[in-house]
Amino acid sequence: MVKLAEWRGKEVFRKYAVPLPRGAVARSPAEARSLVDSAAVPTPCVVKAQVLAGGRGKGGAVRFADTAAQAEEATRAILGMEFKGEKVKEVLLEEKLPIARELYVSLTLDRSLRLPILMVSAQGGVEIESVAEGGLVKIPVHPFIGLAGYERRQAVSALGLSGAAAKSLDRLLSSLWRLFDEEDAELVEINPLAVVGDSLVALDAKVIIEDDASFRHPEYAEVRDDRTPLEEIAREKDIAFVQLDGNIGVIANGAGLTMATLDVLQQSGGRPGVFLDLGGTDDPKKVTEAFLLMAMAKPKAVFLNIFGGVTRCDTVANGLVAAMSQVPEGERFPLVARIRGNNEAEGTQILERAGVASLKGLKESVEKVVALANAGAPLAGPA
Amino acid sequence: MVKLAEWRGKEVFRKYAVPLPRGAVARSPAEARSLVDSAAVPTPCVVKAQVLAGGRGKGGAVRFADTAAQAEEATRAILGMEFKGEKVKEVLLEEKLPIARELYVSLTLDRSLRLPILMVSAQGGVEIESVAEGGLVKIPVHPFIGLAGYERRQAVSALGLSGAAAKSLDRLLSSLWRLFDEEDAELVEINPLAVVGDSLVALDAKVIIEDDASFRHPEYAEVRDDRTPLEEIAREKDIAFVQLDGNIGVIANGAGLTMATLDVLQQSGGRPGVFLDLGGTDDPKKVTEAFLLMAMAKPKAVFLNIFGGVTRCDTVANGLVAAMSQVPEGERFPLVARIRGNNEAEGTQILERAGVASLKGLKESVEKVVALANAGAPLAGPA
Amino acid sequence: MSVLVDADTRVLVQGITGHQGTVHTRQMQLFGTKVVAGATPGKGGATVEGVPVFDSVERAVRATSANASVIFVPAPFAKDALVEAVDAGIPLAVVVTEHIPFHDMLSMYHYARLRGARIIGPNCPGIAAPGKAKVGIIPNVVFHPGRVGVVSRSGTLTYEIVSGIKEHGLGQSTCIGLGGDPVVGTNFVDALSLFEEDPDTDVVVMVGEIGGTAEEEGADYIRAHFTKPVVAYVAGRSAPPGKRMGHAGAIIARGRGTAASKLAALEGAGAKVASFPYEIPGLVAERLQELTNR
Amino acid sequence: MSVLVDADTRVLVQGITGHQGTVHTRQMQLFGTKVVAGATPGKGGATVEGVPVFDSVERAVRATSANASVIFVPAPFAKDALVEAVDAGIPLAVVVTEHIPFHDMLSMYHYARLRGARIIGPNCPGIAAPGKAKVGIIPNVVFHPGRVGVVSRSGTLTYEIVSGIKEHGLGQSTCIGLGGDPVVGTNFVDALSLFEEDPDTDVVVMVGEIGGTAEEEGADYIRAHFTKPVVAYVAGRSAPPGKRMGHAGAIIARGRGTAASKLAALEGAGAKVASFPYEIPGLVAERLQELTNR
Repeated sequence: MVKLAEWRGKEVFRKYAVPLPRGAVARSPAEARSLVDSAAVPTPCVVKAQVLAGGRGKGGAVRFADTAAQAEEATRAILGMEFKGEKVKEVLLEEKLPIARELYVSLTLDRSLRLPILMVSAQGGVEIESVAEGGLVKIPVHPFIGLAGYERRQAVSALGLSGAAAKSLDRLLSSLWRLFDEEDAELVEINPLAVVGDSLVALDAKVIIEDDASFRHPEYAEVRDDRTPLEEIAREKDIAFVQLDGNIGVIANGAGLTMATLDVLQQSGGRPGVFLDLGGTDDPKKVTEAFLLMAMAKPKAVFLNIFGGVTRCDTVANGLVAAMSQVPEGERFPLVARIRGNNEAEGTQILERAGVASLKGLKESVEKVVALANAGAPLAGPA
Repeated sequence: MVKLAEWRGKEVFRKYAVPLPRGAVARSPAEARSLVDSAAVPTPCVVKAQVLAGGRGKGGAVRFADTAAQAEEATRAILGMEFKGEKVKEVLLEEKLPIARELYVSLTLDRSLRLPILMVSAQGGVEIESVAEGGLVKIPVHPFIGLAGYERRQAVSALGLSGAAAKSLDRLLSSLWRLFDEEDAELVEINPLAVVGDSLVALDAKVIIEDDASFRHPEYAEVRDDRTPLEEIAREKDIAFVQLDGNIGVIANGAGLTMATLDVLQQSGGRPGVFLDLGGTDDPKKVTEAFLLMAMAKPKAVFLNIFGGVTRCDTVANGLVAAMSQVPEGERFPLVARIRGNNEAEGTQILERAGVASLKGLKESVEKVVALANAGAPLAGPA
Repeated sequence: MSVLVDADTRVLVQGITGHQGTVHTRQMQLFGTKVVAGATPGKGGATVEGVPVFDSVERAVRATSANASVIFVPAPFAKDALVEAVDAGIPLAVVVTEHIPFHDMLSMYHYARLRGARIIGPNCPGIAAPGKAKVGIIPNVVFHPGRVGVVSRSGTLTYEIVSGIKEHGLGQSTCIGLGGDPVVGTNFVDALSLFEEDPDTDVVVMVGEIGGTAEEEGADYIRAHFTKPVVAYVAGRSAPPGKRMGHAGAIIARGRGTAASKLAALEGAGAKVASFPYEIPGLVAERLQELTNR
Repeated sequence: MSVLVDADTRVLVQGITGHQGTVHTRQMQLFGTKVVAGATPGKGGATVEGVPVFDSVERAVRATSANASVIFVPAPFAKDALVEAVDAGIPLAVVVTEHIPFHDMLSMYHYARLRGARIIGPNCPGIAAPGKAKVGIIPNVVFHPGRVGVVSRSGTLTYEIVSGIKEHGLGQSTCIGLGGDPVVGTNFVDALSLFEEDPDTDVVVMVGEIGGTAEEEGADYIRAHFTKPVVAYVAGRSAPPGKRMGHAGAIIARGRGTAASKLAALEGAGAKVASFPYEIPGLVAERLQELTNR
């Protein structure tokens, strides 16, 4: 997921001629002041923290300013914040508009229909999950046709618009569809979409570009996301890696097996701390990299659960052994291994030679790793 | 059909980055000379008459020049020509390239498959109709997918290209597909497509834009075509009108009925001179316009054959009577009418009051109009 | 029985509030057709010839269970109207509109196929089954119930021919106007296969014209699969190559689509070919007589 | 019998000359599968593991009558490969490739539907019917012929489970790996309806995971139409919302796609839900016993 910050999403909106308030990004209080002074941002204006988490309004991450001095002050206050764990590095200053109504529109994927879906609601400006089922109108869009004229009319009618505002929405929806399609978006959301006079203006912008389409979109390679630093490293190495709030690391191959292993851990009283899916690999170097990444997450104990299909057990064992020697003394952790399937015997032997026992059963393995983690075993190398 | 002259087609090619020889259009010998003098067109160069008919090479409408003086001379010779009935008003001067092979590619509609079709042949530079069936490879293209990579590879393989030339064709075909699709083309044809070194260059360009898509393409509104002046007027008035080489005009409603009427005329010894399809109309003014247009074609006799379905017979009769008085004395012609169907009685009455008898049978009507035309009846008003 | 439409056909008129839409709604009603709804964006709540108008096809279908649509909307919006009909679950759409770009029609055709719907047309007069229903604009007066199936690429020429059949004392089971465009939703082969299955059709009249190879494919189908007698006529023997003769699809291009080729194919497949349109009723009567004599 | 594949399945490998393609060609052969052709542009005439390689799918199909394809080509070219297979008339395509953009998969899916072809995957291990054929990459060792149908969104977790079934002395009729992407060609409902019709499948094991609502729809289908016992497992009880858990499709988004919702739906539909993967073989054996006791 390439989640774009509001200002970056709005740059994409601009490319597709989606109407926006006048505004600009500031990275310092002084810059904010000069944006207002130079009339690049008209007053009164809104100063918004550029973070990926929602709920900025209630969280004090959105402020208002009537003068350049106030804009400077608001920017200073916001840039100092840490918002839901994210450090605020940029603010977006935008003119404050006279809003008649706040609407909601989004385009995303409906997995069940296997179609993109346009969602609109007359109740914009609130978390869309809080809108009752009847308040949200869903319009599937066929990729072979694109967002059809009659579907746009359906949206206009659901939002109760007419005249110039209806035409404005019609144009905006066409733009949004083109954006969704051409930019390979997972989600394009405008909440709120404001009715200002008889035209529509996108007050917020939420754009998520599909990771897997990045080969078509080098322009998003530099986008910062809400990944942790370790998740960022994992992404570059093409390892599926998710940090959780527990203390046990799991290395497995395949998403389902990794998830199931975490589940069993948790159901057995353990607290999963890292999800690391090796995927299908037959490169011992990748295994080594994954193991070292795991070490950086400082788990109390690690469970390696491999079922060798595409991946061969001896490949994994070799990668593991190579990695063990590279983990710095102070970062070592107890390790429980379970490797089965393709070349199981060879893998088990390699591990045993390196002093790692491979257990057979999932249940006993999990119980052992939970015990190790809970015991706070001395962090002195694999068990 | 909006048939683009070669130079205009190449302008469209340029928009889609189809590789072209360097060149420019000249409308006078002096202009041709200065294009070469200024090196806008490199020498040696080719000077080509900009006409819509084919067979220019054999017809002397393509000449070569090594110097500016020769280019001027060639242009003078060509601009003086009338080529297959078309006055030559422009020439295209282009650099002469060292051609290794001449290929053929086109995109058009396959009516039976209901799909666009890519056609390629290794035997370019000749009339494609003269290429044997096996020498032409046909690749249907699905509009929901566009010209697929594997289809482009199929074309590359059929033309026996490899390496850089293969890549060049691949790119060119992608461009051609986009052009065909986005410009609403009926036909895009490059013949010959030259292999020059290891890249491909479009030596000729044949582009026909679909008339019915003109609401999406105002940019082609000014294109001159191979219509006769009367056909041009008819087009503006939205009347289907085709000039043929006979002397009897036919006004009917509906393409099938008009064609069938011409056929019966010809099968009965008559010579059809004008096909005029009123279409479905209930506006007497349109009938009047059509009638006056017919008069401009100076037929020896006219057969009006109407079956009133959407069109009402009285509407046609009223339009006709209004028109008859407007035809100048010297341009009048004998008229045979047959109007049936919707409001037949009213229509017949209106015509009779104006002195025009409406016959019942198609056979007798046709025999009468053929006799009138063959007799060279005095051109003094409707019979 | 009849083909494609019957007494249970419930017709929606898209573009009912336009002039053509209104006129033909009345004509369809006079034919005895159940015209249950109209659709025109922004005109929901109105009534045309006693027929309720809805803002969208979906609403019209929900309220009236319409199961066929006839489309009169202008060419630039025709694709959208068709997609709306098909998305609302309408299985049969007759597109009367002329001048739809064939690029639009290509997606309309394949999209309808994907959704399991059939298109008749565009640029067509539609379908009529005398005594049952008419979806389109064929004049009511020409019809009489009977056992002759008619399928044609023409409009008025068909009216002339159907009218002649009636005057000859015969009647029609169903008449299908395929439309004069280069790409049509239903072609001769499709129509013939429907008539083949229809127990109430004894003879089929096929009216072709120059352009494309639909008649030749029809001839192939007749030779391989069609068991009923066919009387055929092809318009455009006198048409020059390279000229569009009124219909977008009526053009001899690159040596293909001549009347001669079509006539030869049909004759070769065993169809009785009429040289003049007024010969058709007699040829049909002969075929029917042959069937009786068997 | 089995589902989707059988002893007559003739497999084409698209991307056969790549590392994965070559390795799994050998494995499919060892499983007993008829691997009849490979396709890699520019490598026509080569041979991989004794299998002839063609430049295009069309040529491969013409020469070998292949009727199933397994696609190993890299994500940016996967859509083209699938379209090529479908255009060549291949009715079943297993797409192993991971990381195909879902926008591509949407057109792949609907295009295949239009052409009457079925897709398994993408990002999937494929299908295997022990003793008959394997189209994909599921390890051969885990299988044993039997009467348990397996359908799963996972790869290795399925191997683990299938392996456990084998160790329990039971075997499989067919195992279908649906794939871990948000849009897949064949989902639980599709697979269940195939197993419902298969006389050689007595019990079905359904392995789901977080993300989307395919399990819930499967549960609805089980309640309404499925007559065989189902043992179900859902991975991801411990997964946090908003994070992609390895599979592009394994994400709890906007409160939808939780394990709890899926488990409740399956339990409500009468499926036996396993809390731990290692409980599955026992639950399957119980179901089979119940069937015997009937």
